[in-house]
Amino acid sequence: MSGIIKKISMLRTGSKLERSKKSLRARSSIVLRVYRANKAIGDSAHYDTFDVPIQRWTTVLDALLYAKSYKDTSIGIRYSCRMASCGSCGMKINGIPRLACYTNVSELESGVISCEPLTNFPLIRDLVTDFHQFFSHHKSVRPYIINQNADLRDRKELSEFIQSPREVDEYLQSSYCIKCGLCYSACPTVATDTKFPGPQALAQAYRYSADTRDTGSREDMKTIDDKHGIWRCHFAGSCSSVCPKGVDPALGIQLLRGHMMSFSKHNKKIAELKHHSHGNQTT
Amino acid sequence: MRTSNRRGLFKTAEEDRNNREGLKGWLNPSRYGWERVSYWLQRLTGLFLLIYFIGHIYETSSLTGGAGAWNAMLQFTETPWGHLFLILVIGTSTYHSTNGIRLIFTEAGRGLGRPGRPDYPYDALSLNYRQKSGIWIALILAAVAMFYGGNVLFGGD
Amino acid sequence: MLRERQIMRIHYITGLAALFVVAVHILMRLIMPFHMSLQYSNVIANYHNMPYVILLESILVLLAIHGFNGLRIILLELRQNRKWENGVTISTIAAMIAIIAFGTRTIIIASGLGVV
Amino acid sequence: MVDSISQDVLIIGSGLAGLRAAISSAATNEKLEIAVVSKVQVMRSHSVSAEGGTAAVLFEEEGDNQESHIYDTIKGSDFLADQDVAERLVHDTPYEIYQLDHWGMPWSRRNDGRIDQRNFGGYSFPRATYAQDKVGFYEMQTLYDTSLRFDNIRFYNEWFCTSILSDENSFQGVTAIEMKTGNFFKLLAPAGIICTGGAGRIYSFSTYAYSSTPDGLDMAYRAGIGLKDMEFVQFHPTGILPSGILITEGARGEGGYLVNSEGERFMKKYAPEKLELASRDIVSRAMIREIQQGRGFKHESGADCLKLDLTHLGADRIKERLAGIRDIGIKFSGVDVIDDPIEITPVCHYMMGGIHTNIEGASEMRGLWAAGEAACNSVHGANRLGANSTSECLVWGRITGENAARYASSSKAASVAVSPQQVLEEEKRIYDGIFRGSGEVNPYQLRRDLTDIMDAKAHVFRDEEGLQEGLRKVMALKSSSWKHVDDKAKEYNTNFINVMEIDSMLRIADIVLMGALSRQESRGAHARTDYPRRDDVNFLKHTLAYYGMQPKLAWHPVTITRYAPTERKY
Ligand SMILES: Cc1cc2nc3c(=O)[nH]c(=O)nc-3n(C[C@H](O)[C@H](O)[C@H](O)COP(=O)(O)OP(=O)(O)OC[C@H]3O[C@@H](n4cnc5c(N)ncnc54)[C@H](O)[C@@H]3O)c2cc1C
Ligand code: HEM
Ligand code: SF4
Ligand code: F3S
Ligand code: FES
Repeated sequence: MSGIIKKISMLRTGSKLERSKKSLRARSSIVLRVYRANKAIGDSAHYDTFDVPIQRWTTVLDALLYAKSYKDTSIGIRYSCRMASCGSCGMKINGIPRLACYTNVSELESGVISCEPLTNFPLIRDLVTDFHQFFSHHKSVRPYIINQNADLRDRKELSEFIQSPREVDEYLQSSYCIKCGLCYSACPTVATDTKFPGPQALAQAYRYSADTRDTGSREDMKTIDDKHGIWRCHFAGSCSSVCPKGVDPALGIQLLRGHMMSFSKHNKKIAELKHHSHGNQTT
Repeated sequence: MRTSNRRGLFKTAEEDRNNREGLKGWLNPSRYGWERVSYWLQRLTGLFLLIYFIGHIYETSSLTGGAGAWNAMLQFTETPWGHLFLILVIGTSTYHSTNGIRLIFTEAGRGLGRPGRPDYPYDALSLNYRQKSGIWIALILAAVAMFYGGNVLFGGD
Repeated sequence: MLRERQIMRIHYITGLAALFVVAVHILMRLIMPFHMSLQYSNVIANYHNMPYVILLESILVLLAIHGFNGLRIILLELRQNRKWENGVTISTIAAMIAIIAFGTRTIIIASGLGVV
Repeated sequence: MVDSISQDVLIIGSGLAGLRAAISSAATNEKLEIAVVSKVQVMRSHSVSAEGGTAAVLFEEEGDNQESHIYDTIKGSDFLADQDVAERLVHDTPYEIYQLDHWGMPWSRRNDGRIDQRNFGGYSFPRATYAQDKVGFYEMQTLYDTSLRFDNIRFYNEWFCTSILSDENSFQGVTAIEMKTGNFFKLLAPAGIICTGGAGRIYSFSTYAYSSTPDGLDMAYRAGIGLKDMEFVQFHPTGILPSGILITEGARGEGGYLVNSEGERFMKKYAPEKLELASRDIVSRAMIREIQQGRGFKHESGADCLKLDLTHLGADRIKERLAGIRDIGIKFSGVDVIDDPIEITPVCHYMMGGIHTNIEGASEMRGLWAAGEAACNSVHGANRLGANSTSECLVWGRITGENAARYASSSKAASVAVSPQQVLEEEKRIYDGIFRGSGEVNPYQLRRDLTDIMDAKAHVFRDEEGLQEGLRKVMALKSSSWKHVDDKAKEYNTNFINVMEIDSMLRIADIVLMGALSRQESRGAHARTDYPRRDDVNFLKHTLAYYGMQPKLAWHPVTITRYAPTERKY
């Protein structure tokens, strides 16, 4: 059944692609509507508009950088990889949080594209927001392997954990997260609750908890089982619907919560260590 | 720590809230699909039912005042507006309970599927057809219940 | 103090249990024509039926817990500082107790139990 | 007065090398304060884009051995690698792979639960350890998350370093701008590690992130430290058009074909044995030849290209092992690689050269190390093998991290003294010279011109005439009036940062062109049409460039331990 669903959705994207090819023949430029404000100097918010020429492959990031290079060099924007793997360029495009580099201008199918900073992040300037709180939420869920045998210190011996591909699949999806913050910006709880760790952090709590190399527990943690913790997710699903990497934080959160409620069985297997002795190791 | 702020009941650190979407964020359910609508409705219906519940307790408290008081109270509710209100109660409680049952399952990690390797275009597993149909069923049941309730209330005796 | 996970377990269980008892409560409205079910004498008669009184009391308790906990959740998400959080917790618990007390009073008086 | 912040170890750059160095420094001595300074937020560094794999010898019981990895690396380098360094790389990487496994790296697994490996160009055994096709991303995530366990690591996110502060050739710290506020700081520490990555953005058509500009290299260069082998720029055979985004070599490792417009797997003419899996310089040259001989395709954008065919691999294998590639194809090229071949062409991908360091990662300045792509410890010589770079970042990240921490804990590093004069000069350079500069030439247009010149003149094939012309043009650009910043705000001024980056690009581009001009032979990635042969008599040596009005060139010998140079065949 889910196979069929998948096929249908594939078709949908396919047809979207087709459509955009068509509509593009008609359009050779678009209007960018860019949010401008500099918080520190009390500059009041306004929008600037720029005419930008586009081609079939132009992404919103391309368009913004064109405007920055040739129209107004002072646009504040954060970007780096331009291939949807660094997580820098999250912003609200036509009202929805997206990665600028992963959003093709043509797929938006509109002649005016509005770019605004991500909500739920303190504004620094123009499209640039402050990720400090977001990162500290991430840190607060202990996003790392906790295991006596997996030593923190560099120990000069060789050993690997044995983990089957199936066991990898349990957490692999959640580890796609590029920390772009789109989910954090979309979540209705985060919109008002500053102490709620947010979908990204909670999904990472799930990711490390589901890893067979991890023996620690995050379920009793103050940040997770707390009045502002994991229970403040109401499965609004917006996080998963905006995530550009298919992390599906909503899924991770519900699964972790299921374990915590002990409504679902959770006998976690712990991976065993296999020691190796290679020949001429110099370290 | 960043949130240690004791300035008052209604104020928190300016920095924390700068650019937060705030109440407007959750009051607008239109941008992110059906799950967001369901969340919004669950909340609104929950609150609405709480208000009704309090009202209902108050309403029944007139029983203690004898038949006169009770009938006076009935007078007050047995109006077309009162009936409309009751129909709304029927609908919201049906929706809230049905969707609530779905949420109890999902929030215990059931009915979402197993995590796996997502493929482009990364349709989220947790937003699957089972969940969407759950929402639809809750909405349809609510409509049916309201229709039935309307029949009973307005259909005459 | 209860851990949040225990609170949420209570929230879910009270929700489910309430569904059951409310269903019975409403069915009682439907065994006779709706309007008749609301006549004073009929209502008072109901209140003199002991199992029904227990049913009513449990609806009262379950929904008060579920409903006010729901309200607590919503309010907690609005502001985050010690005062507000404590204020919300205390006032929702107080409201919960008040509603239960008030409703119980009605039940006791209407069922004539108070007189005995 | 410029505010100053004191730390014990300064790590500049938060890519793979920087994060690995931070962890090893922090673990070496828990009392040290380690600062990671980066112009991007920590895990946004370019390293997240690495796709294909990390080379290591893991399956000796199944026939692999370290000797073979060492030889493959040296052969791949066209014998310009320092052989002791290559040995060290090979010996140390298995440990790094397992260490990452302990820290949570989601390596792809074999059915028996062990870490899997795949085939990669130039190797005689499948030894690219992979995690789907997002290796660099997962490595970065693993290192970043692990670094959060250490209380003695401090992150300075979005701090742009502008210069090195030193005292009688010993490292004292750096100057940096905190981008959020625009404030200028001195960051002082007795020990520093430069991990600022590659500089591939000096080319227009490039796989690199926009942040991969040579400001780190330039910083060292201006401080009088030598840059080594800068003329060796690797061109990766498969970049998509028009963005230059990479299709990993893993796609060919998994069995993909390169085809020309006649539908022919042309690599059999150029590397009969290894075909598509010959080393990158060879494949890229073959591709350019095919295009020159009229067997290429024309991309919509007008560029010449060839095609990479993965259709015969089947949807399952692609989705399992090359999911990211498929995503990139659909999203950035409009092609689903499951159904259709994808248009690709050689693209600037890696800089073999960098800050001159020894086998320990130490630079010529006391107290300063360099690691990762920014460093040139000569492990890759004239051509890097795929998957050897992430290995290098990990191995030398660890080595330099330990060395710097030991140095910072020792008495040798006791005093930190910076003459105010140095800071003043730097302030003058960036604020008077750049921020308050004026002129009509749009710096962004100048950047475009510069990178186009590099694409045209210092590409896969080079010759005297082209290089000379390139130099002349770069000179002309330099002297035009472009050094000005229109955005006058202090806060998050990316315009200012961009112009400083462009300033460094001009200097480094110069060095690449000069080095290429003076190396009158063809070796590895450096192919001169006017000197088509390798010349071991005159050029079996490294190029060094030192700061001056014009870069001053010098030479450095190659360390050869076991393998005498022979002709390369794949
Ligand atoms: C698309 C692509 C795919 C690749 N795939 C592979 C592969 O499969 N296998 C492999 O082995 N290698 C691969 N490589 C090569 C490898 O990824 C890089 O060589 C390696 O990641 C470089 O890491 P690094 O730590 O040296 O630098 P980077 O990751 O580039 O980090 C540089 C850091 O320096 C910081 N920085 C720079 N300048 C300043 C400044 N002035 N002030 C402050 N901070 C500064 C940046 O912010 C950044 O944090 C690939 C490269 C590319 C481009
Ligand atoms: C009868 C069956 C009911 C069931 C199964 C049920 C179930 C639920 C569930 C599962 C939630 C949690 C939603 C979440 O965590 O996001 C919830 C929330 C809530 N419920 Fe109920 N409920 C029921 C009846 C009621 C009634 C009658 C009231 C009114 C008194 C009520 C008031 C609330 C409130 C105020 C909330 C909070 C909304 C929120 O958290 O978003 N519920 N309910
Ligand atoms: S979960 Fe998805 S949307 Fe959220 S930060 Fe990670 S990648 Fe971005
Ligand atoms: S949007 Fe928020 S409420 Fe939960 S499902 Fe996602 S975290
Ligand atoms: S620029 Fe890296 S995710 Fe968009």
